[in-house]
Amino acid sequence: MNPVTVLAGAAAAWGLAALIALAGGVSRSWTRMCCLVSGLGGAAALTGGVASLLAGNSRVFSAGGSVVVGTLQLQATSLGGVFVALLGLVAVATAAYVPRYHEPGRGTGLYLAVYNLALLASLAVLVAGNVVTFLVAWETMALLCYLLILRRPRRADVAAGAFWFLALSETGFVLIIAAFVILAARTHTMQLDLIAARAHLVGGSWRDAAYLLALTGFGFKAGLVPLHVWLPEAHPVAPADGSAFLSGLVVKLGVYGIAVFGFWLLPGGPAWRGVLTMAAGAVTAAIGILYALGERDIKRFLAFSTIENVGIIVTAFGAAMTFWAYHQRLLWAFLLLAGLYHVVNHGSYKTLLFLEAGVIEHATGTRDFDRLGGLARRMPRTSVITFVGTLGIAALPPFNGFVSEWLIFQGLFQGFRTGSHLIAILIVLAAATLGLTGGLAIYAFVRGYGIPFLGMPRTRQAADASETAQPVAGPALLAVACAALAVGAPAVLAALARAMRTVTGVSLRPELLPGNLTVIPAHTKFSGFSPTWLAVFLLAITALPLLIYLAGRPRAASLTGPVWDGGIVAFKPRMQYSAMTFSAPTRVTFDALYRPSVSVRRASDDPAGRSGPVHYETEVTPVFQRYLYRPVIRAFEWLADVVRPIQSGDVNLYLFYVFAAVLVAYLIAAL
Amino acid sequence: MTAVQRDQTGRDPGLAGLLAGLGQYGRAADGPVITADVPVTRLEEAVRRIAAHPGARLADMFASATSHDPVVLRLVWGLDADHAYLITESVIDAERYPPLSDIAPAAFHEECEIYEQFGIRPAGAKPLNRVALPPIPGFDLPRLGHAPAGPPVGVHAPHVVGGHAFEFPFGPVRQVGVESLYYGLVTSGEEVVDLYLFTWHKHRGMEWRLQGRTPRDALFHVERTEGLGAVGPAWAFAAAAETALGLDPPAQAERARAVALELDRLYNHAAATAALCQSTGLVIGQAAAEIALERLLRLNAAAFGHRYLFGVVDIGGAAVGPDAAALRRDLPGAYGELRRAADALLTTNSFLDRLEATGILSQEAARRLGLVGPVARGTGLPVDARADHPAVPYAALAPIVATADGGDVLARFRVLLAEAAESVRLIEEMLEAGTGPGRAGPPGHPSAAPASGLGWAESCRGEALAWVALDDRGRITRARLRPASVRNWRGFDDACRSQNVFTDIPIIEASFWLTVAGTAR
Amino acid sequence: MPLWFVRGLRRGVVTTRYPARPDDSAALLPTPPSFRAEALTVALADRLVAVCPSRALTRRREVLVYDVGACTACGRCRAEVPAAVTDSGQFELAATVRARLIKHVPLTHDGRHLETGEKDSP
Amino acid sequence: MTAEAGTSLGVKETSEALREALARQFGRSLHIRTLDTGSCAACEQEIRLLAAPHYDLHRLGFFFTPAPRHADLLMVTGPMIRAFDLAARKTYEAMPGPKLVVATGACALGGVYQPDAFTRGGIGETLPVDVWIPGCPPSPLALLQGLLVAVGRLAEKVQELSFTENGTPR
Repeated sequence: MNPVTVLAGAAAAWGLAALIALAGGVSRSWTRMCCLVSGLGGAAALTGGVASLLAGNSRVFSAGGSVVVGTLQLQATSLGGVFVALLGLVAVATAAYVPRYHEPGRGTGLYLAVYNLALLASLAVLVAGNVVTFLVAWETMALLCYLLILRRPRRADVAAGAFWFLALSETGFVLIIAAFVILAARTHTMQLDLIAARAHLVGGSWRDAAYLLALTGFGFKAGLVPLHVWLPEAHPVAPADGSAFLSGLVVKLGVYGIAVFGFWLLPGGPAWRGVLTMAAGAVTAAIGILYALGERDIKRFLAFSTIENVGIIVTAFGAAMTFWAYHQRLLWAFLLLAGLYHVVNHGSYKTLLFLEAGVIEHATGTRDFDRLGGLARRMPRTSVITFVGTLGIAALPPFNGFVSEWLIFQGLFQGFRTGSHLIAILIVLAAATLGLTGGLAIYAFVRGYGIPFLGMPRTRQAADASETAQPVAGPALLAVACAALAVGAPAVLAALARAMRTVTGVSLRPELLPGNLTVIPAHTKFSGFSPTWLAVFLLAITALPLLIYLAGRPRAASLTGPVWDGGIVAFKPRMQYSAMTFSAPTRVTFDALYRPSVSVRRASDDPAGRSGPVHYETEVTPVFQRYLYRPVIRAFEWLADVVRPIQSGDVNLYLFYVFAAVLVAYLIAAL
Repeated sequence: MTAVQRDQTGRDPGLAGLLAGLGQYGRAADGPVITADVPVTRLEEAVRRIAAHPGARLADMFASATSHDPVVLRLVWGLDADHAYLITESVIDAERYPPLSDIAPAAFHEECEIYEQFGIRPAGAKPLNRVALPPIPGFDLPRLGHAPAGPPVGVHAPHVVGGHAFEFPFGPVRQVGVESLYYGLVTSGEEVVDLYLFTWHKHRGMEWRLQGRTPRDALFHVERTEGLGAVGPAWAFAAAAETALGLDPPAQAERARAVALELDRLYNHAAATAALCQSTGLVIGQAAAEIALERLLRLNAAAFGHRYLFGVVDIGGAAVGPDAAALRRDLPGAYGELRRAADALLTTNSFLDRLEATGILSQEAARRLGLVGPVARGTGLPVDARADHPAVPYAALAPIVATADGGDVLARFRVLLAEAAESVRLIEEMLEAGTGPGRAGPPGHPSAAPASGLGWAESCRGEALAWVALDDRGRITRARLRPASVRNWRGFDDACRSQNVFTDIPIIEASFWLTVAGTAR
Repeated sequence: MPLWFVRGLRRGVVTTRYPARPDDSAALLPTPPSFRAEALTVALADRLVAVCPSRALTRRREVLVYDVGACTACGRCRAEVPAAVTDSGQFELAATVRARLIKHVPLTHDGRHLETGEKDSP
Repeated sequence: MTAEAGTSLGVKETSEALREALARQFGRSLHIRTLDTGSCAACEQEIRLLAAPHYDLHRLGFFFTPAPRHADLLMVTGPMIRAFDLAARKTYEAMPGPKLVVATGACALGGVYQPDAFTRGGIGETLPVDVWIPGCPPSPLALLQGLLVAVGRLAEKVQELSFTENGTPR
């Protein structure tokens, strides 16, 4: 089966789905139809992606084109295949989710059309065979995502969030173009595989320049700190499936870009390049999770957690590059593989969590942790599915997050193999940062699951929440995927190992999977475990006490009483931990980063000491917006004021500008 | 640790002017208690004048009413600089009266009580606190006057907590061996943002209970209002009744009471020390303090026949005289035990570090809320009824008022220790002067006409006040009990809120050493 | 801490040996009264009942019903009629049945002890 | 007193059961939770002193526990204020059986307060009392004796006493 044809089928399905949506997105049945087709496209993409990552890079073939943009060239690569598969998974889950989530209507029709085209554009990015195709597809994808975020353009915060996305995305785009131009100019070709083949023609400094430009440019999309600010702004205002798509896939396209430059076009490079990338990743991971802990809006919280996970992935990539510099090809390939595995895992559970966030918002009308509570009783299905996703993202066995993070850690712990003490220390330092991140992530997701789902409802809406007529199939599918990616880890790793052979030329399989379902981090005699058997074991040890309890439950002398409450009349919702009080310890510990501002209003400040209402607020200072972006924005505004005079509005003047421009162009050409 | 020597004479010439400003007043200005009738129309202005008077503090405020007569509102002012109490009486025949707590914040708690008991409330829309009435639907209690018309409006319960904080419910059933008390502890996860107390689980309607009894019968219950430190309130009550009945206790009996009062102070300060050690987790220090405490209690039993000195005070004198021999024999040993424990504590840094800068209470707050006793003296405020309003035995002894600066737990602890030393000196001096049981005339004799009286004593927690009104048959028509606990609890939440965390609160509570029973009554 | 350790050693053991051996501090405790029946007439009994602040004493015909549980050992009855009331010196008063704390003191009217049922409310 | 007669019958069983439970499970160790239903704080002080060096109830295998969940014995002081009924019942119900209730002090035994709108004047009708300890306040020694009686390690003494100088013991 040729993956290319399958992918072509997927592309066609999405195009068709877009047309259907435009034609009749107004009615429910047409919406269903659109989602069905889009889901089929997703399934096709999934199979095609897997196929291509197994089959290796296909040949480059031209699919028409024009004199303006040059020929449109496509190539299904193993590296892209991983992302294409993820794209398919996300598309299927979303397709199953959308019909119950969106009310049919004109807005919905347009939205779904845009969404399907965005899927198409993302696919194009992943199978782009030459620079122009890549750039065109990339820009299309960005603009369509901008429209996705603008689902409800009337609201001010929506406009703002969408603008943040667009502004940063375009800035990144310019840098990406620059990076590609350098490579194309040095290798005299636009074709990606040829660039990769002729990479040696590019001088060292140009390589570094190109890589740094690419890292920054794609970093904007991937959300590397401090280029991450669009995520927490754009995710909350987009519809649930929109933000799921952003976090589940679009962000990963940024990661894809980094991988393309770091491992395909410009493999290897000096150690500092890897160390720099690794450092950027580690910082991103730590800061991301710390900010997540300061959030009380579910979607902003999840957005920051996405930043954290991208940080983890990029750390793995950076470490891989470092190992390359020290001729540790095995670990190089191994860490790339681990990073890609984490890409897929994060794509699955983050999509799940965003979709469920949408369910919660629909059921309760709020995304504020401190207005929820006690949903586990009222929304059992949602709570179970979300719990699976939470275990996954908190990297707890037996779910997938654990496997990939374990692999990444095992790779980093082998920093000593570089032979350089400094580098070894730096790598282990990164590992330590990820360790801190992992701990905080568990803390953050205990909070992220416990506050909304456990305890007592804090508001009327939370008390009246119900999950009837709420979507369930999509998230459930992803929950299954989370389990499968963990239990089936050996199979997944085998597949990825083949992809690695294509990308890196290193064959990992024997070192990675010595048989009987055991995974070994690239070097024997270091460590090893079996995700499958771990899952089985965990199920067993949880089942065993349960069986014992059920078998030998004492009949007599057991007394179930109410919770001991100190004899108060009744517990009140205000008497439980809230999201912000739960994370107060981190606020205190890391206040250098948060710079929290506290405001207290209490009746008991009255001189007579009458007791009464208390209101206590802590606000986290948005450091990057305030100290990094605000000055930049100011500068641009100033610049705009400066150049305004040339905009007189006089047609003749504009004609003169055109003339002058042409003249200058000729002069340059003449020289 | 500073010591202030107060002179007993020297009356502020401004007092006459002040009183003249209050309109016609009953008794001569040179008596220890001055009563002035202030019409409600001039009440606000009068309160302003008195509050501005140097050394004046609002010591108590209460109302009384029979079923048909209008409510009479009484404000008791301690004119400490003039060594006198001033009682202003105003007849309130409306539902409302001027909001006095805006001028004298110390009146707030009493405004709430009066609202619950008599249904009259200060003008203005400011909400009141729930004091004695349980917030249980359909649960009503008999009142001293008439209950407020309709459900209590604007009474703060339950609490409302907003933003990034939550309420930590603690109690009413708390640790082992402590009284029932509900803490509404509002916290942001670490520090104490706000704190409010419910004490209605312990409201036994004491003042209601005393109505219609003879003073002597009532004394039995007064002693059991606050079992830890029973002597002070009992003496205050007895003194009030004696004033009403026109009795003049014999000097030796007065001294016997004073000895009991100082013993009472000693064992309570020892108990507070033990509680401080417990709250700081210094078990060995707690044991040392408890050895001292137990020896002091046994000394009480040896001297007066009761470990907690119940039944010592009697209307018109003292029912029991101290066993002077036992006191002379055992007091030095028992006190030495406490002294040694204290010295060791004062050199234990792990202990002092927890006390320092914990539960800081500003002198301004202490004055504003009308706090008394060691708590006020710990902020450097030298209020002590023994010095400011000396009763017979103390006038001769000129007790030293121990104060300390800082207002934190350590300051209060130092005050306790200094007072314990002073108490020992006072006991010895009074034993020299001679003590014994004795009673002025058969008590509770029907006086010709209804009469009333004010009594006070410096209990171990500070100034305890009592006011008694008797009918012509010598039975109580209205008895007002104001143990020191009633005033000092209102400083507790202030102390807790000053940048403290959860674990400081037991320490602060131990250093205040108050009883819930006393404030709930 | 060593300071405390030394203090502790110097202090020695203060713990009572009760219940293995009697504790002499018990002698100091106030104890409920004990009544001298032959000195106690109905009239005297009524004075005692009147003076008891905790209603531990009631008279049913010719028996003084004494509820030890309600008694606070305040000593007012002893002060009222020293001739007929003394200290019992008993402090081990715990009972597993409330009724066992209710005692009946025959009053000297005629020598006959009136048998009243155990069911008496103080 | 019929109610108390009734409970006192129940008492026997629970105390027997508890004694067996104690003997079987934790030897002679017993955990105590206190409950203040409106006392004047003197009883509380005496109870605290039980753990002080002079009395040291730990040597007898008694321990205080703040959690009623871990408690086998409830020492109740005070006249049972009606507003406190709920808390008292909750505390009792929070204790695992078999459990003992010890009424401590004259208030709890109905001495100081009469039944009225504020208090029930004794805890007898709210909680099933197993042991009654008189005294105002009962001294630590009296409390020790009461606790030992409660677990059947000391014989009850008061039923032999008549408090009558020349009266025959009844």
